Amino acid sequence: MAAAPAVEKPAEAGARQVFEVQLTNFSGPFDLLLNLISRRELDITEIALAQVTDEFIAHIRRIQAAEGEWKLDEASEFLVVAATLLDLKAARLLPAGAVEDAEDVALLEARDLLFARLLQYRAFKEMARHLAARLEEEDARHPRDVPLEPHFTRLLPELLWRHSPEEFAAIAAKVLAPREEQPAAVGIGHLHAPTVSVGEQALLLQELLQGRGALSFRHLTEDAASRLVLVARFLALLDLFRDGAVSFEQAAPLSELVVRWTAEDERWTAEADEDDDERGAV
Amino acid sequence: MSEEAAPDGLELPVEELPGGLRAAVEAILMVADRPVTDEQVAAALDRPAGQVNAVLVDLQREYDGYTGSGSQGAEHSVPRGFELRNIAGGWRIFSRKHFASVVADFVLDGQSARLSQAALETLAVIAYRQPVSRARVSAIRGVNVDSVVRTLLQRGLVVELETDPETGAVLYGTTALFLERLGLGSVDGLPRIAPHLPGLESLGEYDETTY
Amino acid sequence: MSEEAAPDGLELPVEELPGGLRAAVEAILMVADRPVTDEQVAAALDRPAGQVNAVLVDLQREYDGYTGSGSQGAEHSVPRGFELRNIAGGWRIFSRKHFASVVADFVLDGQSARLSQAALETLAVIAYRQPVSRARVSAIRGVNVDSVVRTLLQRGLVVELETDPETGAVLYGTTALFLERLGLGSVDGLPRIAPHLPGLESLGEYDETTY
Repeated sequence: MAAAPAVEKPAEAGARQVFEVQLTNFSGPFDLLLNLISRRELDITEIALAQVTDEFIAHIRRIQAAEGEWKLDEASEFLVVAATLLDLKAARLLPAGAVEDAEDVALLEARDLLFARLLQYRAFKEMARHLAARLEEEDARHPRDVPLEPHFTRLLPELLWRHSPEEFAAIAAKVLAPREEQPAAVGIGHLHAPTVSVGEQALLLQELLQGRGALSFRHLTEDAASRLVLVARFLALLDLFRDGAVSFEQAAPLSELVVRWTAEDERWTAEADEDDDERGAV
Repeated sequence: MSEEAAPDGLELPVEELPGGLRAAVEAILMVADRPVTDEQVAAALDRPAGQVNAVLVDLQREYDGYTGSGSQGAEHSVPRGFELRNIAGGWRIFSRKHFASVVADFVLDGQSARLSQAALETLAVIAYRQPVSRARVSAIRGVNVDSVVRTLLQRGLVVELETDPETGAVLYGTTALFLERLGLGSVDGLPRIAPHLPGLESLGEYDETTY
Repeated sequence: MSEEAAPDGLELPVEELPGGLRAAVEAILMVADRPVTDEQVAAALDRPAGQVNAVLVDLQREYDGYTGSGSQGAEHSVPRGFELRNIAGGWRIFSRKHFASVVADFVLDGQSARLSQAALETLAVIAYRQPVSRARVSAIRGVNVDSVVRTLLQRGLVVELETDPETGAVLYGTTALFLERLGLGSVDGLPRIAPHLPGLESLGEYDETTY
C-alpha cells in the first residue's frame, strides 16, 4: 500500500482530533466506503469505485495512526475491502485488453461481491434511517401506563414467598456478579465450523493437481464438505494463480473452468505468502 | 361523581350498566399497562371477540373525531386528546401525537433515550433477518456488534430467541416492545426491504460463510 | 382569556390544535402516572389555573354523562367507561366504578401468587443497589426491566424513593413489606455479598452511559 499522506502526521493532539472525527463519521468499512462514494456523488453500481480507493486507503491509514493498533476483526474487514478496491484500481490502470480472461473473471467476481455487500449494507442503512424516523414519530405519543388503581391492587393474590435471606442473597450474588467480559474482539465460540485454512487447502489442491496435471474447478471442489471449505478452496486457487502456480482455461464464458498446475518448484509454499495473514483462515 | 352506582361484584350484564359494553371496554383500557388483544378484553367481558373488536374499532374512530356509528350522533366531532391504537398485537391508549410537548412534563421517566446510529443499523439487520446470529449481523455491518447487541438487549428491543441447532450460536429477534416503540402491529408491518435490494436472500448466505 | 404566545417548544398555541385546550388537558390526564393538580396542568399549558380548572371540571362532567357545556351538544349523554376524580387536590382518570368486576377479571387474569425468576432477580438488584434507577437495573440484568419493576411496585415490594437530581431518573428501593417477607428488621440485615464485587460500580456506570 502507498505511503501514508504526510499531511496527517502532526503532533499527538492533532492525531487525536483526527481519531475522533473518524469515529463519528462512520463505523466499519462499508460505512466509510458509502460515505466516500456519496461525497463524490458516485453511483456505487459504477466502476467508479476505483476512484475512491486512494481515499479509502488514506482513511484507514489515518485511523490506524490515530488509534495505534487495530482490533483484529475490524482490521480484517477493512483490509479485505481495501484489497479488493486496490485490485479493481490496478485493473483499471492496465491498458484495455491487456488483462487475461481468468484474471478478469476473478476481478469481476471480487467486484460483484463487494458491490453486493455494499448494496446490502446500504439497504440496511436505509432501513435504519426509516426506523429512526418511526421511533422519533412514535416518541411524540405516550402510552397510558399508570399504576394499578389501589382497589385492584388489593385483589392480587397473596404473594407466596419462600426465600430465606440467604437464598435471596444468593440470587443477588449471581445477578450482580461481574458478567464474563464479553470479548471486544469477535468471539469464535459461536462459529459453527472449525476454521479452514486457505494454506492447507492450497496444499491439498497442489497434491491433486500435481498428480493429474489439469482438473476442472468442479472436480476440485466437489468433495468440499462445507461452504466454508469451498470458499477457502476458491481463495486458495486465487492465491495459487496470483503466484503463477496454476493457470486457468475456459473455452467460453460460463463453460467449465479448467485448472492446470504450472509451477516449476516441487513444493509451492503457501506459508511464504504474505496475504495469508489477512485471509489465512475463513 | 354524583351517582353512586351499583356495588362491586354485581351480576348485571354490562349491557345494562350505564354506558353499556362500550363503556365496559373503555374501563378495561384504562387499567391496561400493555397492549391488550380483542381476546383478552372479550374474556374479561365474556363476550365474543368479534363483538368486542367492533366496539374497539368504533371507539378508535370516535376518539379520532369520527362519530358516525358512535353513540354521540352522526356528525363529525372534535378529536379527543388521546387515541386508541392497535399495535404490537393489541390495543392501547396513547396521548395524541400533537400534544407531545405538553405531555412530556408528566412522563418524566421516559425510556426514550436516543439510539446510536450503530444501534439503529444493528436493530434494522436483526429486524429483517431474525432469527439471526451476532456473527451474521457483524458480517453484514462489517464491524463487531457485540456491545451494540448488548445495548439493544438492555433496552428490551431485541431478545435471545433460540440457539441455532447446527452451530450453537444464539439467535436474536425483536420484541413486542420493539413493535410498540415503532407503532407497528407486527414484524410484517415493516416496510419491504426488497425495493432497496434485489437478491438479498442469497447474499445473506454469502455473508455467513465469509465471516 | 389572557392567552399569550406559545409556550416553550410548542409551535402552535394549543387552542389551534385539533381538540384545543380541552384535548390538551385530556392528553395530560391520560398519561400522567400520578395525580396532577390544576397548577401543574396550567404550568405545562401556560394558561391560568382558573381556566384549566374550568376545563377539568367540565371534562369530569362530560365523562359522567352531563354534556351541558361540552363540545358535544347540550344533551344528556352516555357516561364513559372512565371517570375523572379529584382526590386530595390532584386529578386522575380511573376506570368507572361500576365496571369494577369486569376490570378485576381483566387485571387478575394470569396473575400469579409467585414472583417470576425475572422479578426475583430484579428485586435482588434493587435490594442491594438501592436507591437505583430502572436504567441501571436494566444494565446490570442485561434486559429491559420496565414491566417487572411495575409488577414489584404493584406488589408493594419496591417503591419510588426519589428522583436522581442529576439525571431526573426515578430511583427505586425496597419497602417495609419486603423486609417483612424476608423476616428482616432493616436492609442492613441482608446477608453480605460484597466479596465478589470489587469492580461492580464502574461496570454499572459504564453500562449506563453506553446507551
